[in-house]
Amino acid sequence: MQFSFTPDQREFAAGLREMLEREFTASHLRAVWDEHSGHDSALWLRLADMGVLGMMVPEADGGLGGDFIDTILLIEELGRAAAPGPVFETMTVGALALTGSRWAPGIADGSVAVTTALTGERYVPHAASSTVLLAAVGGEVRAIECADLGQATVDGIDRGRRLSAVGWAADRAVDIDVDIEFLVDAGALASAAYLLGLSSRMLAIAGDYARDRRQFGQPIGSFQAVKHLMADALLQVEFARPAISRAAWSHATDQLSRARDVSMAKSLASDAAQKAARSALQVHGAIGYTWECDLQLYMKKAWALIPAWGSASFHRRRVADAVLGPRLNG
Amino acid sequence: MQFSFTPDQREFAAGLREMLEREFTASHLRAVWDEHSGHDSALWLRLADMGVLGMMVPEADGGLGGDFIDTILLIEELGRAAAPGPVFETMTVGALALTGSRWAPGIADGSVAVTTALTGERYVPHAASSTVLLAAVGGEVRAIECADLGQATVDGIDRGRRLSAVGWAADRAVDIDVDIEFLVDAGALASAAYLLGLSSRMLAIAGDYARDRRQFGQPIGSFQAVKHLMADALLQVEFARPAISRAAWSHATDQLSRARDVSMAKSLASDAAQKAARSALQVHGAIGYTWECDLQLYMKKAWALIPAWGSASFHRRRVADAVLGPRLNG
Amino acid sequence: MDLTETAGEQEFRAEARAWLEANVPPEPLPSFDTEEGFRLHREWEAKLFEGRWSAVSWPIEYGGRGADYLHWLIFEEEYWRSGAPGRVSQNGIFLLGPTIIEVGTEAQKARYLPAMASSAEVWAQAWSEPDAGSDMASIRSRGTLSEDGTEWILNGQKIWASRAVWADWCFGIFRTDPDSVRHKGLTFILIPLDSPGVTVRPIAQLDGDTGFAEIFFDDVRVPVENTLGGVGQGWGVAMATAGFERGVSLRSPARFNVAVERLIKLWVDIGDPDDDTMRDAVTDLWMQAEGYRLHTYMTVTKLLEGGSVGSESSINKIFWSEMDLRAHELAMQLLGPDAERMDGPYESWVDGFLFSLSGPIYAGTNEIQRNIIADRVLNLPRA
Amino acid sequence: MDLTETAGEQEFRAEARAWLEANVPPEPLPSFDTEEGFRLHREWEAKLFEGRWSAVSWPIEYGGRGADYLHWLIFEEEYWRSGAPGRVSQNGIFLLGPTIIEVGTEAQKARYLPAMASSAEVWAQAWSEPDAGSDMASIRSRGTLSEDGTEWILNGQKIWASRAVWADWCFGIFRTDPDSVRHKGLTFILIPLDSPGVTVRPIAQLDGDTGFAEIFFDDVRVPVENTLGGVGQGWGVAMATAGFERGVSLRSPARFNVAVERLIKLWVDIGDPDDDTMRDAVTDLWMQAEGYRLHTYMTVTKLLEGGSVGSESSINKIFWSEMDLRAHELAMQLLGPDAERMDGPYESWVDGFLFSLSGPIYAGTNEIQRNIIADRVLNLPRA
Repeated sequence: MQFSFTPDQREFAAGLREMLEREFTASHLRAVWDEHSGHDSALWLRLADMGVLGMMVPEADGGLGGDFIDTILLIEELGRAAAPGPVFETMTVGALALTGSRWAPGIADGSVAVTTALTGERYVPHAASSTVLLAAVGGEVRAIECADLGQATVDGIDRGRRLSAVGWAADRAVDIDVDIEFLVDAGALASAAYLLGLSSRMLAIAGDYARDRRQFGQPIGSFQAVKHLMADALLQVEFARPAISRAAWSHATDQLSRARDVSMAKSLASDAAQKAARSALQVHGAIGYTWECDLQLYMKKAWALIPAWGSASFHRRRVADAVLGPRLNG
Repeated sequence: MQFSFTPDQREFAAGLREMLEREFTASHLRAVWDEHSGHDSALWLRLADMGVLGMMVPEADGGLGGDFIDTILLIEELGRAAAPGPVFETMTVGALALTGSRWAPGIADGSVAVTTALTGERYVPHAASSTVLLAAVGGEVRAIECADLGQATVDGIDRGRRLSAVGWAADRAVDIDVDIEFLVDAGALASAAYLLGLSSRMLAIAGDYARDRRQFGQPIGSFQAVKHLMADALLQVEFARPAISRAAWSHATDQLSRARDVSMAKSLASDAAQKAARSALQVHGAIGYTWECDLQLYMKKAWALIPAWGSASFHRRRVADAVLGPRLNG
Repeated sequence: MDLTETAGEQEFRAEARAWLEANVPPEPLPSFDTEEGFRLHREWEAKLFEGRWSAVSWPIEYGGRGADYLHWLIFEEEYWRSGAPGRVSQNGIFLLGPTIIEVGTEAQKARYLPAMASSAEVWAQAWSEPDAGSDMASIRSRGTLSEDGTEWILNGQKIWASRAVWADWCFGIFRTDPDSVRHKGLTFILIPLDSPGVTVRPIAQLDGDTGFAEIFFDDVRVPVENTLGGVGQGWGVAMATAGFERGVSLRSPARFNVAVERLIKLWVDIGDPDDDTMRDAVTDLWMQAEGYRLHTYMTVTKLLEGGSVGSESSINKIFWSEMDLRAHELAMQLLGPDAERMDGPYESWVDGFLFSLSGPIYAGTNEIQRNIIADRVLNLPRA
Repeated sequence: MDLTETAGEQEFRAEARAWLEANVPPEPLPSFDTEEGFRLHREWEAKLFEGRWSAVSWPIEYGGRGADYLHWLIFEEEYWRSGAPGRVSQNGIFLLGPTIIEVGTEAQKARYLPAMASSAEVWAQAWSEPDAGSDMASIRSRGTLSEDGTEWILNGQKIWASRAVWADWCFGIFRTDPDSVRHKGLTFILIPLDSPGVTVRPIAQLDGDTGFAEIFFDDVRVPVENTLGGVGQGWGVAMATAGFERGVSLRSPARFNVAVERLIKLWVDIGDPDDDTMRDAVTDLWMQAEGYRLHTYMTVTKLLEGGSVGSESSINKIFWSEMDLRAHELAMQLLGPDAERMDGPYESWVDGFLFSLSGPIYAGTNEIQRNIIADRVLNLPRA
């Protein structure tokens, strides 16, 4: 029993964090919002060069051949930076679904971005800036080139995540032979890790503001109301973290408890992110309610991801079925 | 539309409050606990003399012939003092059920105490110190002289409320022709008002302690953590109050919304009392966890009454049925 | 205690309902935080005024109906049930107006109230400053008398001034005694936003619209007649206004009852009827909205019987703001992924959610309100 | 990362399980806050010691097994699953013991540890004073050196000393530099409770039992050899102890996992299976208990890999205490009116509820813990 990451895994994540802090600041993210592209090609290629995008792609296809345990800390860092585009989808769901396909090498070299429509969503995120769509059709997984999609784009609350209503001709869709629940669990787990990073970032922004902003002759962070609001939010974040690590292990080693562990992770991560966003905004007061304040860039991403890949209550029910047995009235 | 009490109603309640503050302090209550009687005969007769016990008894039977609106503020004051014995049960359920019976005059003059077993409780409170038991038998109401009861007394968490397992010979029970739901609503409403008084008292005790107790060189009540804890508890208490007044009007004037209004009152009062007890204890710290601390006298009464006359969730469901329509799976 | 409506009250309700049914725009207006929307809302206010419904609680001579709070509440219930537009006139009619009626001179009442009631002049509030948010007493904007003593010369900056982008006038407090500190030496002054030296910089809010603005004052001159209440009495006047804002008028219960009714409808339309957790949550919200309605009726009756609302208004402010936020969070939960879409059928819920997030912040953060409750209602020692 | 147990870990678990199955008393013992219960718990501790299970994480020479934290957690899981009695030895074995091992002299280790491991000597903690509760640094109890410098002469009062009513020894900090203030000039001293001048006054707690006591010191003389750590270093020694208390050892996850398993069983037995609200609430608690278990395993692995637990221990303290309270509040809800009865089939739930209320208070109130998290983990400015 050893519940920790290797020095290599931690160093890789630390390296990614440094790169993102240096090369993808809030103002870079704001630029992506301003172009309304929902994508940053330079960042995407940078992540490919670092091996981040191809972490779960087999070495034969030019990836690093890692597993979910090698990947989970990287996704948390991408969440901390609110990296735009279908980044965790491509790294996890895409890599797992498209192994051995003609697209796999492109995931590793950054030429292929994979987005998903596996949980019956009405609008597909990132479809306009992706290469391949993985869609659920009658319980089966299909891959469609995004170039072959009919798309109508609508405004989403998170400008780092464009939404499209899509359609395609059946003959353009390729069957992918992989268990859909396995893929959905991968997406739910990855979104949980991404939300964890977002939560930490929101609390960090609130902490900076609370140290800096003065009222009544002292920094507002010295008031117990602010201290305790943030401490309670941190508490939820810290107790979501090990659940996410464990779920990564369960998914990577295909444990029987995979569904339960992934749902626990997503449920705790969603609740923690909701709390972190709410608390960070309250700490900021009116300034947090402005477009200029960077907090919104991360808060809106969190609001978009909390209901994605199954809501907190959907996942809570899934845990309940595993722990308490199935619900009587289904 | 006039949502307020008359000067007479307010003055009567104020007079009762003064009397109780003078003649039934925490140490009087502690004496009742110490003798483990769950009853205070002197207080009972005092309340009869003041006309409190007979407020809802018709004048013809020696009462004041008032209604629930005249009574609700009095019950709140009795709750503030945690007056022992089946006091609100006798004043409301007893008076309403036994009007015109041979017991009615005794309610007004203090010679008859009425306790109840109308909601399927396993243990009957106050049976050992009461005159008459009102029990539900197959949806009908029966009255039994407590002298005719076989009783086995057990320890309750609130020593101001003794519990008994009871039994009686069928031929000793008298039919009472009154709608049982009408009586149960009366008991639920009265317990809500009593809980409201208890909540105010617990917050008052906590406030005194927070003003008096010093740590880090200042009164603990000057710390935001304590201020906000108590402010949030007060909030719940203040918003339960008008719901209770409204329910008293609905019950007194037999509105179609009676069940909904009473259930809303009990649900809000129970939640407010739970919160007030929890907050008051936390404000006290270790001292609140001791037998010597008077807080426990009121806290334990609240814990006993919160599940009585239907739990908060039972009543919430009743409101839901009225507001949202009945639940599909019953 | 009698919770049934009198014949007069029923009549008043019926009259209001009839007028609203005949006049409320069939389609919702664009947000009044947009130029077009502001114009259309001003037109709506003018129509309200024609029907003498814009300021029902004001004296008749100023365009009101001299309605008491109870009738005002009845009107509010009918207003929000009718789906009528939000009140772009709110800062004036509900905040400044009552204050002018209370402390203003006859000349001021005649000059400001009718134009306010008709929204010929729409008012912005200018309470906060960059360094005076929660700590409102640390006001720095200065007002100095001109040499001939006829004018105030205003300098400084206000922020979070709602409606200021398209409004005509604003009101705020200025430090007119340079040696004063905190609550002393402040004066309440009324300022035309087209005065030379006034610069309004819109601030984009969370939803991208510009609901509030910064106002810069650079040697702005206004006649001393624009002083509301006594010189140096500004804090007291402002507190009366802010107290009233938090107290009753800012958020009448009706809008929350209507919001919860919409939430119930949403739950019926798209919720899982078999999910008790959501059912209980929706029921709790109904009880909260209903409790807030009852609490307000009780407060209003108290006022009618000669009582006064004090710090209890802080209790209201916390209650409605957290209830409104909770209602919208539940709606977001019900909508699931559809809550991510900004336009489309659920746009009003997403907009409403973003707006509800400001509730615990504006008109004094809920943290400040909790302090007030603790200090003045619970009598806990000051920090 | 590998969450499967090694052969060695499985073996250790099997050995512990087998011994516990063979030795755990069939009937629960009376509360160790009663004289009879205390005696029986002491006997149980002696039996644990014979099996070398009383202090598994201690070095072998002092009666332990030199088990690392991971094995300690495994033992704790088996211990609580087996329904074994609560640990009357807790203040000694889990709080003082590790501190003696860390900072004690060889003589002190030899003198105190074996008797502690066998519960021949049971220890009480004596942290708080009437005016030093949350504000622990305002200790007033004094220790002065005897003229010949061989003894401490102790005067003052301690309070909330758990186990003190029937324990043999207590430990606490005393102000040995009369001119010192706050954290300075304090010394950590070990005192036999049968020393002349020691008076122990039991304090009845919420459930009527006497779980803690006041201890009065009136010219109590103990040899200077009873000083743990350096003179004047008492605060640091105490914080190491308290940190460890809050950190890992005070509340191992297993007891909460077991409590939640009991709650689930209660829900299955008497809950409405069709009530999603309760179902979701029970599930949330399962996730919290499981999350706490995982969090502890992660912390422990960190320690094994050379890391240290700092202020994060405050995060644990808040988490387990609120989880435990929530679990018991839910049980009270499930029991409904039956929760009013003190004795009877549900007695352990009612007792557990009362005890759970002390969780957010003892070992440093959760308000103090939140301050610590804000100051040391979030690096917010001190008040």
